[in-house]
Amino acid sequence: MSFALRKQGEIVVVDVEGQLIVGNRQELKQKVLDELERGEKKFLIDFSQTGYIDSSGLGVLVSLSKKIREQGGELRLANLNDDLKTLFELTKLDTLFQIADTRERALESF
Amino acid sequence: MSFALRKQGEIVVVDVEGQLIVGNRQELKQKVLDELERGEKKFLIDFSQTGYIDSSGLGVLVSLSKKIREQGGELRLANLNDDLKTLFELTKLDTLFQIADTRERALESF
Amino acid sequence: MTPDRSPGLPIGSLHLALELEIPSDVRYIERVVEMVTRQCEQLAYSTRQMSLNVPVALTEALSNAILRGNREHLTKRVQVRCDVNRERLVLEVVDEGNGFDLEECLVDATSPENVVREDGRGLFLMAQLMDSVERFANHGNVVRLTMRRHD
Amino acid sequence: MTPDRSPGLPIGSLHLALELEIPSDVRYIERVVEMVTRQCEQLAYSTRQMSLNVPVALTEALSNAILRGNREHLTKRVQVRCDVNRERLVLEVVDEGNGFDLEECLVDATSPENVVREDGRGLFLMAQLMDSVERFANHGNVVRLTMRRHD
Ligand SMILES: Nc1ncnc2c1ncn2[C@@H]1O[C@H](COP(=O)(O)OP(=O)(O)O)[C@@H](O)[C@H]1O
Ligand SMILES: Nc1ncnc2c1ncn2[C@@H]1O[C@H](COP(=O)(O)OP(=O)(O)O)[C@@H](O)[C@H]1O
Repeated sequence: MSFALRKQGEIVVVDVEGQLIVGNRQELKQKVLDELERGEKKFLIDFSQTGYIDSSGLGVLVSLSKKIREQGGELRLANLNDDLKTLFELTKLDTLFQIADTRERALESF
Repeated sequence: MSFALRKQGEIVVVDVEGQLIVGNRQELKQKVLDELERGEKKFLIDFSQTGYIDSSGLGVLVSLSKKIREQGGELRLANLNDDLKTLFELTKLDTLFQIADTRERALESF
Repeated sequence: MTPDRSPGLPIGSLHLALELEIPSDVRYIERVVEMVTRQCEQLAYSTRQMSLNVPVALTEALSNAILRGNREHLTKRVQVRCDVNRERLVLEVVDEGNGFDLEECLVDATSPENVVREDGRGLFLMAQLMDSVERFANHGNVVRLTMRRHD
Repeated sequence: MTPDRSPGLPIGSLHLALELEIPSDVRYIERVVEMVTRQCEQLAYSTRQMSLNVPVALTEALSNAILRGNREHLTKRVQVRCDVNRERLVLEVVDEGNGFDLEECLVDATSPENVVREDGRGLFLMAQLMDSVERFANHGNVVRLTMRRHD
Protein backbone atom coordinates (compact mmCIF):
# COMPACT_ATOMS: atom_id res chain seq x y z
CA MET A 1 0.00 0.00 0.00
CA SER A 2 1.23 3.45 -0.81
CA PHE A 3 0.09 6.96 -1.62
CA ALA A 4 1.22 8.61 -4.83
CA LEU A 5 0.76 12.40 -5.01
CA ARG A 6 1.15 14.49 -8.12
CA LYS A 7 0.10 17.90 -9.38
CA GLN A 8 -2.29 18.09 -12.29
CA GLY A 9 -2.68 21.79 -13.09
CA GLU A 10 -3.43 23.34 -9.74
CA ILE A 11 -4.94 20.18 -8.32
CA VAL A 12 -3.11 17.75 -6.07
CA VAL A 13 -4.11 14.24 -7.13
CA VAL A 14 -3.60 11.47 -4.60
CA ASP A 15 -3.76 7.82 -5.62
CA VAL A 16 -4.48 5.44 -2.78
CA GLU A 17 -2.90 2.13 -3.69
CA GLY A 18 -3.97 -0.84 -1.58
CA GLN A 19 -5.81 -0.48 1.68
CA LEU A 20 -6.56 2.71 3.56
CA ILE A 21 -6.67 1.45 7.12
CA VAL A 22 -5.55 2.06 10.65
CA GLY A 23 -2.00 0.99 9.84
CA ASN A 24 -1.34 3.59 7.15
CA ARG A 25 -4.00 6.32 7.31
CA GLN A 26 -1.59 8.57 9.24
CA GLU A 27 0.74 8.60 6.25
CA LEU A 28 -2.03 9.77 3.93
CA LYS A 29 -3.07 12.43 6.40
CA GLN A 30 0.46 13.77 6.78
CA LYS A 31 1.14 13.85 3.05
CA VAL A 32 -2.03 15.83 2.34
CA LEU A 33 -1.50 18.18 5.30
CA ASP A 34 2.04 18.88 4.06
CA GLU A 35 0.64 19.98 0.71
CA LEU A 36 -2.02 22.06 2.41
CA GLU A 37 0.65 23.80 4.45
CA ARG A 38 2.61 24.45 1.27
CA GLY A 39 -0.46 26.40 0.10
CA GLU A 40 -2.19 23.86 -2.08
CA LYS A 41 -5.98 24.24 -2.05
CA LYS A 42 -7.47 21.69 -4.43
CA PHE A 43 -7.27 18.00 -3.66
CA LEU A 44 -8.53 14.97 -5.50
CA ILE A 45 -8.25 11.55 -3.92
CA ASP A 46 -8.55 8.78 -6.48
CA PHE A 47 -9.58 5.33 -5.23
CA SER A 48 -9.30 3.40 -8.48
CA GLN A 49 -6.45 1.36 -7.04
CA THR A 50 -7.81 1.03 -3.53
CA GLY A 51 -8.77 -2.23 -1.85
CA TYR A 52 -10.78 -1.65 1.28
CA ILE A 53 -11.10 1.27 3.69
CA ASP A 54 -11.78 0.87 7.39
CA SER A 55 -13.43 3.28 9.82
CA SER A 56 -10.15 4.98 10.66
CA GLY A 57 -9.48 5.46 6.96
CA LEU A 58 -12.91 7.03 6.63
CA GLY A 59 -12.09 9.10 9.71
CA VAL A 60 -8.98 10.49 8.06
CA LEU A 61 -10.99 11.50 5.02
CA VAL A 62 -13.48 13.33 7.26
CA SER A 63 -10.64 15.03 9.09
CA LEU A 64 -8.87 16.06 5.89
CA SER A 65 -12.04 17.41 4.36
CA LYS A 66 -12.52 19.64 7.42
CA LYS A 67 -8.94 20.85 7.43
CA ILE A 68 -8.97 21.56 3.72
CA ARG A 69 -12.24 23.48 4.03
CA GLU A 70 -10.84 25.49 6.92
CA GLN A 71 -8.04 26.64 4.61
CA GLY A 72 -10.58 27.60 1.98
CA GLY A 73 -9.73 24.58 -0.11
CA GLU A 74 -11.73 21.83 -1.76
CA LEU A 75 -11.61 18.05 -1.64
CA ARG A 76 -13.06 15.68 -4.22
CA LEU A 77 -13.14 11.91 -4.26
CA ALA A 78 -13.20 9.81 -7.43
CA ASN A 79 -13.38 6.25 -8.68
CA LEU A 80 -15.07 4.49 -5.80
CA ASN A 81 -15.72 0.90 -6.80
CA ASP A 82 -19.00 -0.75 -5.82
CA ASP A 83 -17.70 -1.97 -2.48
CA LEU A 84 -16.38 1.45 -1.55
CA LYS A 85 -19.60 3.10 -2.71
CA THR A 86 -21.50 0.80 -0.40
CA LEU A 87 -19.18 1.72 2.44
CA PHE A 88 -19.82 5.43 1.89
CA GLU A 89 -23.55 4.82 1.63
CA LEU A 90 -23.71 2.68 4.79
CA THR A 91 -22.02 5.46 6.75
CA LYS A 92 -23.87 8.24 4.87
CA LEU A 93 -20.47 9.71 4.10
CA ASP A 94 -21.64 9.94 0.50
CA THR A 95 -23.64 12.94 1.71
CA LEU A 96 -20.56 14.59 3.21
CA PHE A 97 -18.16 14.26 0.28
CA GLN A 98 -18.22 15.35 -3.31
CA ILE A 99 -17.74 12.13 -5.18
CA ALA A 100 -17.18 11.85 -8.91
CA ASP A 101 -17.38 8.69 -10.99
CA THR A 102 -14.19 9.35 -12.89
CA ARG A 103 -11.01 11.26 -12.36
CA GLU A 104 -11.81 13.47 -15.38
CA ARG A 105 -15.20 14.47 -13.98
CA ALA A 106 -13.61 15.17 -10.62
CA LEU A 107 -10.92 17.35 -12.20
CA GLU A 108 -13.53 19.29 -14.17
CA SER A 109 -15.67 19.83 -11.08
CA PHE A 110 -13.23 22.12 -9.28
CA MET B 1 -3.19 -33.25 -16.55
CA SER B 2 -2.76 -34.80 -19.93
CA PHE B 3 -0.49 -36.98 -21.99
CA ALA B 4 0.97 -35.69 -25.25
CA LEU B 5 2.43 -38.33 -27.59
CA ARG B 6 4.52 -37.61 -30.65
CA LYS B 7 6.96 -39.40 -32.91
CA GLN B 8 10.55 -38.23 -32.99
CA GLY B 9 12.31 -40.35 -35.59
CA GLU B 10 11.33 -43.88 -34.65
CA ILE B 11 10.83 -43.03 -31.01
CA VAL B 12 7.45 -42.35 -29.41
CA VAL B 13 7.90 -39.48 -26.96
CA VAL B 14 5.28 -39.09 -24.24
CA ASP B 15 5.03 -35.92 -22.16
CA VAL B 16 3.29 -36.35 -18.82
CA GLU B 17 1.73 -33.02 -17.98
CA GLY B 18 0.55 -32.66 -14.38
CA GLN B 19 0.13 -35.59 -12.03
CA LEU B 20 0.46 -39.26 -12.88
CA ILE B 21 -1.86 -40.79 -10.32
CA VAL B 22 -4.61 -43.29 -9.76
CA GLY B 23 -7.14 -41.04 -11.50
CA ASN B 24 -5.39 -40.89 -14.86
CA ARG B 25 -2.72 -43.58 -15.06
CA GLN B 26 -5.07 -45.81 -17.08
CA GLU B 27 -5.11 -43.22 -19.84
CA LEU B 28 -1.32 -43.21 -20.08
CA LYS B 29 -1.26 -46.97 -20.10
CA GLN B 30 -3.83 -47.23 -22.88
CA LYS B 31 -2.14 -44.62 -25.05
CA VAL B 32 1.22 -46.35 -24.85
CA LEU B 33 -0.29 -49.81 -25.37
CA ASP B 34 -2.09 -48.54 -28.48
CA GLU B 35 1.24 -47.44 -29.95
CA LEU B 36 2.83 -50.73 -28.99
CA GLU B 37 0.06 -52.59 -30.76
CA ARG B 38 0.59 -50.41 -33.82
CA GLY B 39 4.14 -51.79 -33.89
CA GLU B 40 6.07 -49.03 -32.17
CA LYS B 41 9.08 -50.33 -30.23
CA LYS B 42 10.90 -47.35 -28.73
CA PHE B 43 9.32 -45.25 -26.03
CA LEU B 44 10.54 -42.26 -24.10
CA ILE B 45 8.47 -40.85 -21.25
CA ASP B 46 9.45 -37.28 -20.41
CA PHE B 47 8.60 -36.00 -16.92
CA SER B 48 9.77 -32.41 -17.27
CA GLN B 49 6.19 -31.20 -16.91
CA THR B 50 5.10 -33.69 -14.29
CA GLY B 51 3.99 -32.81 -10.78
CA TYR B 52 3.85 -35.84 -8.54
CA ILE B 53 3.49 -39.56 -9.21
CA ASP B 54 1.75 -41.95 -6.85
CA SER B 55 2.21 -45.68 -6.35
CA SER B 56 -0.32 -46.54 -9.02
CA GLY B 57 1.45 -44.22 -11.45
CA LEU B 58 4.69 -46.00 -10.64
CA GLY B 59 2.82 -49.27 -11.08
CA VAL B 60 1.76 -48.31 -14.59
CA LEU B 61 5.35 -47.53 -15.50
CA VAL B 62 6.45 -50.95 -14.23
CA SER B 63 3.65 -52.59 -16.17
CA LEU B 64 4.45 -50.70 -19.38
CA SER B 65 8.12 -51.47 -19.13
CA LYS B 66 7.30 -55.18 -18.94
CA LYS B 67 4.87 -55.08 -21.84
CA ILE B 68 7.27 -53.11 -24.01
CA ARG B 69 10.09 -55.51 -23.24
CA GLU B 70 7.86 -58.48 -24.08
CA GLN B 71 7.40 -57.00 -27.54
CA GLY B 72 11.14 -56.59 -27.92
CA GLY B 73 10.89 -52.84 -27.36
CA GLU B 74 12.65 -50.37 -25.11
CA LEU B 75 11.48 -47.78 -22.59
CA ARG B 76 13.47 -44.79 -21.34
CA LEU B 77 12.52 -42.17 -18.79
CA ALA B 78 13.84 -38.61 -18.82
CA ASN B 79 13.78 -35.35 -16.90
CA LEU B 80 12.90 -36.49 -13.42
CA ASN B 81 13.04 -33.52 -11.08
CA ASP B 82 14.55 -33.91 -7.61
CA ASP B 83 11.27 -34.96 -6.03
CA LEU B 84 10.63 -37.59 -8.65
CA LYS B 85 14.22 -38.84 -8.43
CA THR B 86 13.71 -39.28 -4.70
CA LEU B 87 10.53 -41.20 -5.35
CA PHE B 88 12.32 -43.58 -7.73
CA GLU B 89 15.17 -43.98 -5.27
CA LEU B 90 12.88 -44.66 -2.29
CA THR B 91 11.19 -47.43 -4.24
CA LYS B 92 14.43 -48.59 -5.88
CA LEU B 93 12.68 -48.19 -9.21
CA ASP B 94 15.74 -46.26 -10.33
CA THR B 95 17.38 -49.71 -10.62
CA LEU B 96 14.58 -51.01 -12.83
CA PHE B 97 14.35 -48.19 -15.35
CA GLN B 98 16.79 -46.56 -17.70
CA ILE B 99 16.65 -42.94 -16.68
CA ALA B 100 18.32 -40.09 -18.54
CA ASP B 101 18.85 -36.57 -17.28
CA THR B 102 17.68 -34.89 -20.45
CA ARG B 103 15.44 -35.74 -23.34
CA GLU B 104 18.39 -35.48 -25.73
CA ARG B 105 20.45 -38.00 -23.80
CA ALA B 106 17.49 -40.32 -23.62
CA LEU B 107 16.91 -40.08 -27.38
CA GLU B 108 20.59 -40.78 -28.08
CA SER B 109 20.58 -43.79 -25.76
CA PHE B 110 18.29 -45.95 -27.89
CA MET C 1 -7.89 -30.29 -17.19
CA THR C 2 -11.21 -31.58 -18.44
CA PRO C 3 -14.02 -31.15 -15.95
CA ASP C 4 -15.02 -34.81 -15.87
CA ARG C 5 -11.53 -35.81 -14.86
CA SER C 6 -11.12 -33.56 -11.84
CA PRO C 7 -14.54 -32.45 -10.66
CA GLY C 8 -14.81 -29.52 -8.27
CA LEU C 9 -14.64 -30.46 -4.63
CA PRO C 10 -17.95 -30.99 -2.84
CA ILE C 11 -17.38 -27.96 -0.64
CA GLY C 12 -20.80 -28.39 0.92
CA SER C 13 -19.00 -30.51 3.50
CA LEU C 14 -15.88 -28.36 3.74
CA HIS C 15 -15.05 -26.90 7.11
CA LEU C 16 -12.00 -24.73 7.73
CA ALA C 17 -10.69 -23.40 11.00
CA LEU C 18 -7.84 -21.03 11.71
CA GLU C 19 -6.25 -19.83 14.93
CA LEU C 20 -3.55 -17.24 15.20
CA GLU C 21 -2.06 -14.93 17.79
CA ILE C 22 -0.52 -11.58 16.95
CA PRO C 23 1.25 -8.89 18.97
CA SER C 24 -0.70 -5.69 19.59
CA ASP C 25 0.53 -3.95 16.47
CA VAL C 26 -1.84 -2.69 13.79
CA ARG C 27 0.66 -3.50 11.07
CA TYR C 28 -0.33 -7.16 11.30
CA ILE C 29 -3.96 -6.49 10.47
CA GLU C 30 -3.67 -6.58 6.71
CA ARG C 31 -1.92 -9.96 6.68
CA VAL C 32 -4.45 -11.48 9.03
CA VAL C 33 -7.23 -10.26 6.77
CA GLU C 34 -5.50 -11.78 3.76
CA MET C 35 -5.19 -15.11 5.48
CA VAL C 36 -8.80 -15.18 6.58
CA THR C 37 -10.18 -14.18 3.19
CA ARG C 38 -7.99 -16.85 1.61
CA GLN C 39 -9.77 -19.38 3.80
CA CYS C 40 -13.18 -18.11 2.77
CA GLU C 41 -12.21 -18.22 -0.89
CA GLN C 42 -11.96 -22.00 -0.60
CA LEU C 43 -15.66 -21.97 0.19
CA ALA C 44 -16.57 -19.72 -2.70
CA TYR C 45 -18.05 -16.89 -0.71
CA SER C 46 -19.17 -13.99 -2.85
CA THR C 47 -16.64 -11.46 -4.08
CA ARG C 48 -18.52 -8.76 -2.21
CA GLN C 49 -18.25 -10.61 1.08
CA MET C 50 -14.57 -11.30 0.50
CA SER C 51 -13.65 -7.80 -0.59
CA LEU C 52 -15.91 -5.70 1.63
CA ASN C 53 -17.73 -7.38 4.51
CA VAL C 54 -14.98 -9.63 5.83
CA PRO C 55 -11.97 -7.32 5.40
CA VAL C 56 -13.64 -4.25 6.85
CA ALA C 57 -15.40 -5.94 9.77
CA LEU C 58 -12.33 -7.96 10.70
CA THR C 59 -10.08 -4.92 10.44
CA GLU C 60 -12.39 -3.06 12.82
CA ALA C 61 -12.43 -5.88 15.33
CA LEU C 62 -8.66 -6.25 15.19
CA SER C 63 -7.90 -2.58 15.49
CA ASN C 64 -10.27 -2.22 18.44
CA ALA C 65 -8.63 -5.21 20.12
CA ILE C 66 -5.16 -3.75 19.54
CA LEU C 67 -5.89 -0.09 20.24
CA ARG C 68 -8.81 -0.19 22.70
CA GLY C 69 -8.51 -3.58 24.35
CA ASN C 70 -4.74 -4.01 24.58
CA ARG C 71 -3.87 -0.31 24.24
CA GLU C 72 -0.98 -1.31 21.99
CA HIS C 73 0.93 -2.96 24.83
CA LEU C 74 3.31 -5.06 22.79
CA THR C 75 3.42 -7.81 25.39
CA LYS C 76 -0.33 -8.25 25.12
CA ARG C 77 -1.57 -10.50 22.37
CA VAL C 78 -4.62 -10.62 20.18
CA GLN C 79 -6.04 -14.02 19.30
CA VAL C 80 -7.90 -14.51 16.07
CA ARG C 81 -10.13 -17.48 15.37
CA CYS C 82 -11.89 -18.16 12.13
CA ASP C 83 -14.32 -21.00 11.61
CA VAL C 84 -15.96 -21.21 8.24
CA ASN C 85 -18.12 -23.64 6.35
CA ARG C 86 -20.39 -23.36 3.36
CA GLU C 87 -23.17 -21.76 5.43
CA ARG C 88 -21.47 -19.23 7.65
CA LEU C 89 -18.27 -17.61 8.79
CA VAL C 90 -17.55 -17.09 12.49
CA LEU C 91 -14.71 -14.78 13.46
CA GLU C 92 -13.55 -14.32 17.02
CA VAL C 93 -11.09 -11.64 18.06
CA VAL C 94 -9.85 -11.85 21.65
CA ASP C 95 -7.94 -9.14 23.48
CA GLU C 96 -6.55 -8.89 27.02
CA GLY C 97 -8.51 -5.78 27.94
CA ASN C 98 -11.40 -5.28 30.31
CA GLY C 99 -14.09 -5.48 27.72
CA PHE C 100 -16.78 -2.93 26.99
CA ASP C 101 -20.51 -2.53 26.82
CA LEU C 102 -21.44 -3.30 23.25
CA GLU C 103 -24.96 -1.82 23.43
CA GLU C 104 -23.62 1.39 24.79
CA CYS C 105 -20.63 1.76 22.51
CA LEU C 106 -22.48 0.92 19.31
CA VAL C 107 -23.81 4.20 17.97
CA ASP C 108 -25.65 5.19 14.82
CA ALA C 109 -22.81 6.58 12.78
CA THR C 110 -25.24 8.08 10.28
CA SER C 111 -26.96 10.50 12.65
CA PRO C 112 -26.33 14.16 11.79
CA GLU C 113 -24.01 14.69 14.77
CA ASN C 114 -22.08 11.46 14.18
CA VAL C 115 -21.65 11.57 10.43
CA VAL C 116 -19.20 14.47 10.74
CA ARG C 117 -17.13 12.75 13.44
CA GLU C 118 -13.76 11.27 12.72
CA ASP C 119 -14.20 8.19 14.89
CA GLY C 120 -16.94 5.97 16.22
CA ARG C 121 -17.72 4.02 13.04
CA GLY C 122 -16.00 0.74 13.94
CA LEU C 123 -18.73 -1.14 15.77
CA PHE C 124 -21.33 0.41 13.50
CA LEU C 125 -19.58 -0.99 10.42
CA MET C 126 -19.20 -4.41 12.04
CA ALA C 127 -22.93 -4.43 12.76
CA GLN C 128 -23.76 -3.35 9.23
CA LEU C 129 -21.43 -5.74 7.47
CA MET C 130 -21.98 -8.84 9.61
CA ASP C 131 -25.15 -10.74 10.49
CA SER C 132 -24.32 -10.56 14.15
CA VAL C 133 -21.82 -8.97 16.50
CA GLU C 134 -21.48 -10.40 20.00
CA ARG C 135 -19.21 -9.54 22.88
CA PHE C 136 -18.47 -11.70 25.89
CA ALA C 137 -15.69 -12.62 28.24
CA ASN C 138 -13.93 -15.95 27.86
CA HIS C 139 -10.23 -16.00 28.72
CA GLY C 140 -10.19 -12.43 27.52
CA ASN C 141 -12.52 -10.01 25.84
CA VAL C 142 -14.11 -11.78 22.87
CA VAL C 143 -15.78 -10.07 19.94
CA ARG C 144 -17.57 -12.61 17.77
CA LEU C 145 -18.67 -11.75 14.27
CA THR C 146 -20.96 -14.06 12.33
CA MET C 147 -21.76 -13.77 8.66
CA ARG C 148 -24.01 -16.03 6.61
CA ARG C 149 -22.88 -16.92 3.15
CA HIS C 150 -24.58 -15.04 0.30
CA ASP C 151 -24.68 -16.52 -3.17
CA MET D 1 4.73 -3.01 0.47
CA THR D 2 7.64 -2.17 2.71
CA PRO D 3 8.43 -4.85 5.28
CA ASP D 4 8.21 -2.56 8.29
CA ARG D 5 4.69 -1.60 7.37
CA SER D 6 3.22 -5.04 7.00
CA PRO D 7 5.44 -7.52 8.80
CA GLY D 8 5.05 -11.21 8.08
CA LEU D 9 2.55 -12.94 10.29
CA PRO D 10 3.91 -14.66 13.39
CA ILE D 11 3.00 -18.07 12.04
CA GLY D 12 4.59 -19.74 15.05
CA SER D 13 1.13 -19.51 16.59
CA LEU D 14 -0.83 -20.33 13.44
CA HIS D 15 -3.05 -23.37 13.53
CA LEU D 16 -5.16 -24.47 10.59
CA ALA D 17 -7.71 -27.23 10.42
CA LEU D 18 -9.68 -28.58 7.51
CA GLU D 19 -12.46 -31.13 7.24
CA LEU D 20 -13.97 -32.39 4.05
CA GLU D 21 -16.01 -35.34 2.83
CA ILE D 22 -15.80 -36.67 -0.69
CA PRO D 23 -17.61 -39.42 -2.59
CA SER D 24 -15.64 -42.59 -3.30
CA ASP D 25 -14.29 -41.39 -6.61
CA VAL D 26 -10.56 -41.11 -7.31
CA ARG D 27 -11.11 -38.05 -9.49
CA TYR D 28 -11.47 -35.93 -6.34
CA ILE D 29 -8.03 -36.80 -5.05
CA GLU D 30 -6.07 -34.14 -6.89
CA ARG D 31 -8.29 -31.33 -5.67
CA VAL D 32 -8.15 -32.52 -2.09
CA VAL D 33 -4.37 -32.60 -2.32
CA GLU D 34 -4.34 -29.05 -3.71
CA MET D 35 -6.48 -27.80 -0.87
CA VAL D 36 -4.39 -29.47 1.80
CA THR D 37 -1.08 -28.26 0.37
CA ARG D 38 -2.53 -24.76 0.15
CA GLN D 39 -3.15 -24.95 3.90
CA CYS D 40 0.42 -26.05 4.56
CA GLU D 41 1.77 -23.27 2.38
CA GLN D 42 0.40 -20.78 4.89
CA LEU D 43 2.77 -22.32 7.40
CA ALA D 44 5.76 -22.18 5.10
CA TYR D 45 6.50 -25.88 5.00
CA SER D 46 9.39 -26.75 2.72
CA THR D 47 8.86 -27.01 -1.01
CA ARG D 48 9.93 -30.62 -0.87
CA GLN D 49 7.30 -31.48 1.72
CA MET D 50 4.64 -29.61 -0.23
CA SER D 51 5.50 -31.08 -3.62
CA LEU D 52 6.50 -34.63 -2.68
CA ASN D 53 5.78 -35.87 0.84
CA VAL D 54 2.29 -34.47 1.33
CA PRO D 55 0.86 -34.96 -2.16
CA VAL D 56 2.10 -38.51 -2.58
CA ALA D 57 1.30 -39.76 0.94
CA LEU D 58 -2.14 -38.17 0.92
CA THR D 59 -2.90 -39.50 -2.55
CA GLU D 60 -2.01 -43.00 -1.35
CA ALA D 61 -4.21 -42.74 1.72
CA LEU D 62 -7.12 -41.37 -0.31
CA SER D 63 -6.89 -43.92 -3.06
CA ASN D 64 -6.69 -46.77 -0.56
CA ALA D 65 -9.73 -45.37 1.25
CA ILE D 66 -11.66 -45.07 -2.00
CA LEU D 67 -10.54 -48.29 -3.72
CA ARG D 68 -9.76 -50.65 -0.82
CA GLY D 69 -11.86 -49.32 2.04
CA ASN D 70 -15.00 -48.18 0.23
CA ARG D 71 -14.45 -50.27 -2.91
CA GLU D 72 -15.65 -47.32 -4.96
CA HIS D 73 -19.21 -47.56 -3.69
CA LEU D 74 -20.42 -44.11 -4.62
CA THR D 75 -22.76 -43.90 -1.64
CA LYS D 76 -19.83 -44.41 0.70
CA ARG D 77 -17.87 -41.34 1.68
CA VAL D 78 -14.30 -40.61 2.54
CA GLN D 79 -13.60 -38.04 5.24
CA VAL D 80 -10.43 -36.04 5.17
CA ARG D 81 -9.13 -34.10 8.15
CA CYS D 82 -6.05 -31.93 8.14
CA ASP D 83 -4.65 -30.26 11.22
CA VAL D 84 -1.48 -28.30 10.78
CA ASN D 85 0.64 -25.93 12.78
CA ARG D 86 4.20 -24.75 12.56
CA GLU D 87 5.54 -27.99 14.06
CA ARG D 88 3.62 -30.77 12.40
CA LEU D 89 0.94 -31.79 9.97
CA VAL D 90 -1.63 -34.43 10.90
CA LEU D 91 -3.75 -35.91 8.14
CA GLU D 92 -6.60 -38.31 8.78
CA VAL D 93 -8.38 -40.21 6.04
CA VAL D 94 -11.48 -42.12 7.10
CA ASP D 95 -13.29 -44.72 5.02
CA GLU D 96 -16.35 -46.88 5.66
CA GLY D 97 -14.55 -50.19 5.14
CA ASN D 98 -13.58 -52.91 7.59
CA GLY D 99 -10.06 -51.74 8.11
CA PHE D 100 -6.90 -53.75 7.64
CA ASP D 101 -3.82 -54.91 9.48
CA LEU D 102 -1.24 -52.22 8.90
CA GLU D 103 1.76 -54.31 10.03
CA GLU D 104 0.77 -57.10 7.72
CA CYS D 105 -0.09 -55.02 4.69
CA LEU D 106 2.99 -52.81 4.85
CA VAL D 107 5.66 -54.54 2.81
CA ASP D 108 9.18 -53.61 1.78
CA ALA D 109 8.57 -52.44 -1.75
CA THR D 110 12.29 -52.46 -2.49
CA SER D 111 12.88 -56.19 -2.02
CA PRO D 112 13.89 -57.97 -5.23
CA GLU D 113 10.53 -59.72 -5.57
CA ASN D 114 8.50 -56.58 -4.81
CA VAL D 115 10.38 -54.02 -6.84
CA VAL D 116 9.11 -55.61 -10.07
CA ARG D 117 5.48 -55.67 -8.87
CA GLU D 118 2.92 -53.26 -10.19
CA ASP D 119 1.18 -52.69 -6.88
CA GLY D 120 1.88 -52.76 -3.17
CA ARG D 121 3.83 -49.50 -2.86
CA GLY D 122 1.12 -47.35 -1.27
CA LEU D 123 1.64 -48.01 2.43
CA PHE D 124 5.36 -48.26 1.85
CA LEU D 125 5.45 -44.76 0.37
CA MET D 126 3.30 -43.36 3.16
CA ALA D 127 5.72 -44.82 5.70
CA GLN D 128 8.72 -43.45 3.81
CA LEU D 129 7.31 -39.98 3.27
CA MET D 130 5.65 -39.40 6.65
CA ASP D 131 7.05 -39.53 10.17
CA SER D 132 4.33 -41.87 11.25
CA VAL D 133 1.46 -43.90 9.80
CA GLU D 134 -1.23 -45.14 12.15
CA ARG D 135 -4.42 -47.08 11.59
CA PHE D 136 -7.31 -47.38 14.00
CA ALA D 137 -11.08 -47.57 14.07
CA ASN D 138 -13.09 -44.51 15.07
CA HIS D 139 -16.43 -44.08 13.32
CA GLY D 140 -14.80 -45.75 10.35
CA ASN D 141 -11.39 -46.92 9.37
CA VAL D 142 -8.92 -44.13 10.09
CA VAL D 143 -5.47 -43.81 8.59
CA ARG D 144 -3.51 -41.07 10.34
CA LEU D 145 -0.38 -39.62 8.80
CA THR D 146 1.88 -37.34 10.80
CA MET D 147 4.72 -35.30 9.38
CA ARG D 148 7.01 -32.96 11.28
CA ARG D 149 7.95 -29.74 9.61
CA HIS D 150 11.42 -29.60 8.02
CA ASP D 151 13.16 -26.30 7.48
N1 LIG E 1 -11.94 -4.43 22.11
C1 LIG E 1 -12.36 -3.36 22.80
N2 LIG E 1 -11.94 -3.15 24.08
C2 LIG E 1 -12.36 -2.11 24.78
N3 LIG E 1 -13.22 -1.18 24.31
C3 LIG E 1 -13.67 -1.31 23.05
C4 LIG E 1 -13.28 -2.40 22.24
N4 LIG E 1 -13.90 -2.28 21.05
C5 LIG E 1 -14.64 -1.17 21.12
N5 LIG E 1 -14.51 -0.58 22.32
C6 LIG E 1 -15.18 0.65 22.78
O1 LIG E 1 -16.20 0.97 21.87
C7 LIG E 1 -16.01 2.30 21.39
C8 LIG E 1 -16.52 2.42 19.98
O2 LIG E 1 -15.73 1.66 19.12
P1 LIG E 1 -15.80 1.92 17.57
O3 LIG E 1 -17.21 1.93 17.14
O4 LIG E 1 -14.93 0.91 16.92
O5 LIG E 1 -15.24 3.36 17.35
P2 LIG E 1 -13.82 3.97 17.69
O6 LIG E 1 -12.90 2.82 17.93
O7 LIG E 1 -13.49 4.76 16.49
O8 LIG E 1 -14.05 4.80 18.92
C9 LIG E 1 -14.52 2.54 21.52
O9 LIG E 1 -14.22 3.89 21.59
C10 LIG E 1 -14.22 1.82 22.83
O10 LIG E 1 -14.57 2.60 23.92
N1 LIG F 1 -8.15 -48.12 3.56
C1 LIG F 1 -7.95 -49.45 3.42
N2 LIG F 1 -8.95 -50.31 3.61
C2 LIG F 1 -8.77 -51.64 3.49
N3 LIG F 1 -7.60 -52.19 3.14
C3 LIG F 1 -6.55 -51.38 2.93
C4 LIG F 1 -6.67 -49.97 3.05
N4 LIG F 1 -5.46 -49.42 2.79
C5 LIG F 1 -4.64 -50.44 2.51
N5 LIG F 1 -5.28 -51.62 2.58
C6 LIG F 1 -4.72 -52.97 2.36
O1 LIG F 1 -3.32 -52.87 2.31
C7 LIG F 1 -2.84 -53.39 1.10
C8 LIG F 1 -1.58 -52.70 0.67
O2 LIG F 1 -1.88 -51.38 0.31
P1 LIG F 1 -0.85 -50.53 -0.53
O3 LIG F 1 0.48 -50.65 0.10
O4 LIG F 1 -1.41 -49.16 -0.67
O5 LIG F 1 -0.76 -51.25 -1.93
P2 LIG F 1 -1.90 -51.54 -3.01
O6 LIG F 1 -3.05 -50.64 -2.68
O7 LIG F 1 -1.23 -51.19 -4.28
O8 LIG F 1 -2.20 -53.01 -2.86
C9 LIG F 1 -3.98 -53.26 0.13
O9 LIG F 1 -3.89 -54.17 -0.93
C10 LIG F 1 -5.17 -53.55 1.04
O10 LIG F 1 -5.34 -54.91 1.22
